[in-house]
Amino acid sequence: MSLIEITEVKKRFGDNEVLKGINIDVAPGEVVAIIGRSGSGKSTLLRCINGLEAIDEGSISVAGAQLLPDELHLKALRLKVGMIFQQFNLFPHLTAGRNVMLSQMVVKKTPKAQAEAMAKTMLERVGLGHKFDAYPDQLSGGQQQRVAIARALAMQPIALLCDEITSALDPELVSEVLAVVKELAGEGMTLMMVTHEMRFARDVCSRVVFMHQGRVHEIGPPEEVFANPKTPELQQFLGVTH
Amino acid sequence: MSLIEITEVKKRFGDNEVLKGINIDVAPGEVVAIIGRSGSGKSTLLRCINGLEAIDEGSISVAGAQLLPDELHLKALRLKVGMIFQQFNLFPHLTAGRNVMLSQMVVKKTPKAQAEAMAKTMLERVGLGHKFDAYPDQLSGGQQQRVAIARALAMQPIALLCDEITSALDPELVSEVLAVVKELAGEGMTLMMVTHEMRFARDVCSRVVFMHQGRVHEIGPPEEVFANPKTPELQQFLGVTH
Amino acid sequence: MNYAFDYGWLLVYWPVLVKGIAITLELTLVGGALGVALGIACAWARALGPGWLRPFVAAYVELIRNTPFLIQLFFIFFGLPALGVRMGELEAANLAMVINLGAYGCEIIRAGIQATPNGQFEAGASLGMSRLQTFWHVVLIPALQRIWPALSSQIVIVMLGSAAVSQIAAEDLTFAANFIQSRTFRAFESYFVATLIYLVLAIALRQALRGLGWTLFPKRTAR
Amino acid sequence: MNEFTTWDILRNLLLAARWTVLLSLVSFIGGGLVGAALLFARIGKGRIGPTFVKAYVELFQGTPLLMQLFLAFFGLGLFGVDVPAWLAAGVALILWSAAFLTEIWRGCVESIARGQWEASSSLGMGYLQQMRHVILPQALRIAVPPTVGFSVQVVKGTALTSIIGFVELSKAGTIVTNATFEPFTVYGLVALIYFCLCWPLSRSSQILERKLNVAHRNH
Amino acid sequence: DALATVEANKVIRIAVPQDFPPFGTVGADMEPKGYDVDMARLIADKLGVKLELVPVTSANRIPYLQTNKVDLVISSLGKNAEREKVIDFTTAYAPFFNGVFGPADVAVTDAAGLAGKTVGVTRGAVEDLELTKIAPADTTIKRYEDNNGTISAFLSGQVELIATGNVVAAAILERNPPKKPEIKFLIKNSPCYIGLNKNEPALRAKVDEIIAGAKKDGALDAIAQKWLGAKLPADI
Ligand SMILES: Nc1ncnc2c1ncn2[C@@H]1O[C@H](COP(=O)(O)OP(=O)(O)OP(=O)(O)O)[C@@H](O)[C@H]1O
Ligand SMILES: Nc1ncnc2c1ncn2[C@@H]1O[C@H](COP(=O)(O)OP(=O)(O)OP(=O)(O)O)[C@@H](O)[C@H]1O
Ligand SMILES: [Mg+2]
Ligand SMILES: [Mg+2]
Repeated sequence: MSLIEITEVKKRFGDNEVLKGINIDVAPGEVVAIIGRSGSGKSTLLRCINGLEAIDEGSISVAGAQLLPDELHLKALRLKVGMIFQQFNLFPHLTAGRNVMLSQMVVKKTPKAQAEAMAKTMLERVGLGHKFDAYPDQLSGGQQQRVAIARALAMQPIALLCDEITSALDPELVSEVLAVVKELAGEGMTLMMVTHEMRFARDVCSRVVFMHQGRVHEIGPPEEVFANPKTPELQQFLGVTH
Repeated sequence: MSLIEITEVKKRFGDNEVLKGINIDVAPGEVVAIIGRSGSGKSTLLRCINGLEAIDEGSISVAGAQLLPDELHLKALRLKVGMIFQQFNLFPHLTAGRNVMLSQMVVKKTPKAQAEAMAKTMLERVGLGHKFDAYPDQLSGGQQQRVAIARALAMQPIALLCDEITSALDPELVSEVLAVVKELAGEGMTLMMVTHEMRFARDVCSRVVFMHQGRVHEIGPPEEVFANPKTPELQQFLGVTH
Repeated sequence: MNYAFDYGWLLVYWPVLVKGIAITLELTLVGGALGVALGIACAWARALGPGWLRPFVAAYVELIRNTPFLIQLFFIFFGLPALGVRMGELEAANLAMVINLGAYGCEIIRAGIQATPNGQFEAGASLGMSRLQTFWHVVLIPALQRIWPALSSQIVIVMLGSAAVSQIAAEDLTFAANFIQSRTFRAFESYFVATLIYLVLAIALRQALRGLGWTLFPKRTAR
Repeated sequence: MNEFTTWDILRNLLLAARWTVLLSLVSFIGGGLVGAALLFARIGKGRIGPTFVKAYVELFQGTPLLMQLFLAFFGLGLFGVDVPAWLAAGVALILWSAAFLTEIWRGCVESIARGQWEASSSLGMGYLQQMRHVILPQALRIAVPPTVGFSVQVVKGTALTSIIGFVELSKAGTIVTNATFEPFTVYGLVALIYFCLCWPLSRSSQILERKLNVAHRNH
Repeated sequence: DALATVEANKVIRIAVPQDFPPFGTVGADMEPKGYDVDMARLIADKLGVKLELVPVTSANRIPYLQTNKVDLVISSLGKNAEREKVIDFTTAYAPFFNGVFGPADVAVTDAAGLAGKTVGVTRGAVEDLELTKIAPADTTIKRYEDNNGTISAFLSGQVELIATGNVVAAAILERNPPKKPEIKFLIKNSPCYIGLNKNEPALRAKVDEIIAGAKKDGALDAIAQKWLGAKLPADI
């Protein structure tokens, strides 16, 4: 049974059809990498799955529940699916610990002590237990991104969406974030991630989706997709990147 | 005879001595690459040569004229030495053509028609003749940097200083800028460039300067410096980079 | 309500209103143009000018921004003659508006200048331009573009504030309203009409300034 | 005729300045509350709220405060509503300040990066929760300097309440001038008192702004 | 019926000026005083009700009346046909001699002599209405917001001449300014009236009766003596 079912999803911005009928099923525990040129619709797809953009046609369901664009359904969805952004988007006025605690207390009404314990656990898990009281601007980019991951994990989602989460990082900081993601993958978390780190995609992912002009152009296990690209577009894309 | 003579130059920012006695002579037509770790003083050196920073000790002379920190001498110097920056620094409110024309008209009082003709020539030379009327934000990073080069060239300098001019560019755009620089080198322009493109330095430069902690740590032709680094610092630096 | 509104006076007094509108517009245009020019000069002096000039400009700006326009107007019109500087009420009104907008404009434009990336100054310098040339050709236009909305609002505020010049007998729109009501005792009607005209003028002025912005700054600036 | 000593002049002006201060406080605090309500209507979803607030702002920022005061006091009187002067002055000043404060604060809220909205909604927060816990705490910080700066305009704006019979600082200045024929002394003192009221406000606004910029640079 | 209301409430609200000496000004205690103020007191006394003084300016005195915030306006109002369409006037309660004043070296003897001259006046005052009627077309009339503006304009030389009440000119002279306003010619003896809302015949009759009584028993003469330094002229 699939955890995330994306069926014939279309999305337009004005006249610009950005997603032209996307079909992907993601099984529980799968780690899916989404690759493709700039503008091919990767971010838009993730944002649709998280309900940050409303879809025009098709359907998306997560753990059997249909995605509907009203506040109540959206909230239920977002409790199941966490999202991590390229720009971290930590709340600058709160410490790392408070960042992780906030949504538990506000959304789930978790008592403070419990939220704090959870925040401690999650920050430990991303290797930042000692940074509980640091403000975001006192952390490096890599540390900020790890706090963002801890923040998403604290909501105990059944899947995580990651949109180029290492692209805003200096090269030497990329690996610390990827290590955390790798660990999550190892622990069985379902992940959909847009990434430019081909090597990481090859090592960690169970499937790779190559998007091109708003469509899923190729899809398959990484060995196949990378070693044996079928379409000229993917060949060119991989050629340029490597 | 040297075109640029740098003698025992020292530069402090507060307590931080950034240049600790630099000696370099650059002959006409030479292409000098400056390499080194972040913070080793490479940018500061170039900025001192262009008079953007005043030096504390030592002397710099260009084409026989001493660098003195008053407006008149600085202007004379800057007519001889052009500078290109990592961040392009095009004037956003002017078209590419106007960017190239401005300083000729304002500084040299070149008549408009003549400045325009020169701008056309220089933009052609960097392969952007057709972008005369485009504004900077309509150009890619590589194109913007080439306009910046054209702008510097239009002042007909006898030497160009380039500070990591490809570092802010997406990888696919680096080569178009380097091609222009290579051509300039081939035409006999004197160049001093801070760069991280080791391969380019090896192929194009006549000499390589390795800076370390505010000093010239090694200097020599690229074959020697790259193939045969003498100091452990350079060995480590090259090891890290390659 | 037992009050009968009567706009019959419009038939008789419309020339007074028209003249009032003309003078309010004239004051706004002259005050706006010269005030922005003064603002630019002061902003330059405060942000980039010689050190000895800065405290003087700062004092001027603080003095103007922290006292009411009306009091400034009275000093220029009634006070300066004591020093042998006498001018008509229109000149005095214009001068007061220029000085007023100059001070506010200075602070707004200065913020725009200070938001200029340092690279722009350095690029200008490395091309051999003097500091003043760099300011004039490189820094100013993008700086103005950055703060144009704020500057536009300030110009509209100054236009509405010009209502005070009626106190020194400058025959602007508020003067017209007061004049008409002093003759007809139809205060509501004349103030109501004047208010509507001010609203139209303010909206039109804001649109005009937006249009001016589009022509002056055809291109978006980076940052 | 001239029974006023300089001390009398100053004393009367200072007594009148109490009204200036009181009116400023009322209009600033009241304007802040109304402005906050309008802010929610302005940036909320829906059609009517934003349109209404836009029109409101256009009206109050597009007409002279003098006329607003006049129409509030006498206009309502015409319709048989007997508003006392202090109420009319308070209401007009409050509505006027609210129009400006709403716009100032809207700018602050809109300057909060989109990512903050997106991150908080992807964590499951609702609109009010986002506002309360994520957006407003950040917007409030950057809103402090321009808000304090605007309070200077409020202090000066109270001068216009003389049209509806308020004897505050400016009006007292005119009255005393009429009784003494000493415009320079009187207006000089009036200007001085205004300066003493306003300058600390502008100054603290500037200092706050500088602090904030420094804080921002650390981000 | 305004009179009935006044009598029922035992209080009458009267608008008086506070920027027009000697008709209305303030003392060092900021309390209103002057001819108009005493007139208001007199009326309240005769009506046997409490007096509530409402200080007004030339810009807002009529709206105060029209919105029933006051019952009477005693604010040296002049009468003309246009104004009579909007409010009612009682009989005259005060004389107002106004004239054109200027420094000795300006030679003007009559209205025709104002040609090409600049004259300052207080907007909406009696003399504004009269001067506007009689001045030649090329006279520049500058209308200031209040009396203070007019006087300041004269003293600072912004206008050559001013048209104002003789008592006002006297007040200026008293301060011994560098520029002494001398009388050039009298415009008109235009008395002041008390204004009240239309359709209040009872109140109007009552006030008229009080004024007539005060003229007879010398109360008005006393006020005139106190503030204008002369008895009421015969024609009032
Ligand atoms: N809010 C929006 N309004 C209008 N067009 C949009 C919007 N968001 C995205 N687009 C357009 O949709 C297309 C796909 O954008 P998207 O961000 O999904 O691409 P992407 O694959 O994530 O690219 P990148 O690798 O650069 O992030 C682009 O052409 C973009 O211009
Ligand atoms: N304006 C300045 N004020 C104070 N310190 C400065 C300033 N500019 C540079 N420095 C310091 O001088 C040292 C050398 O800086 P410089 O920019 O020259 O290094 P670099 O070799 O160009 O490094 P990178 O490769 O990162 O550009 C650094 O320690 C830097 O912090
Ligand atoms: Mg994207
Ligand atoms: Mg550098």
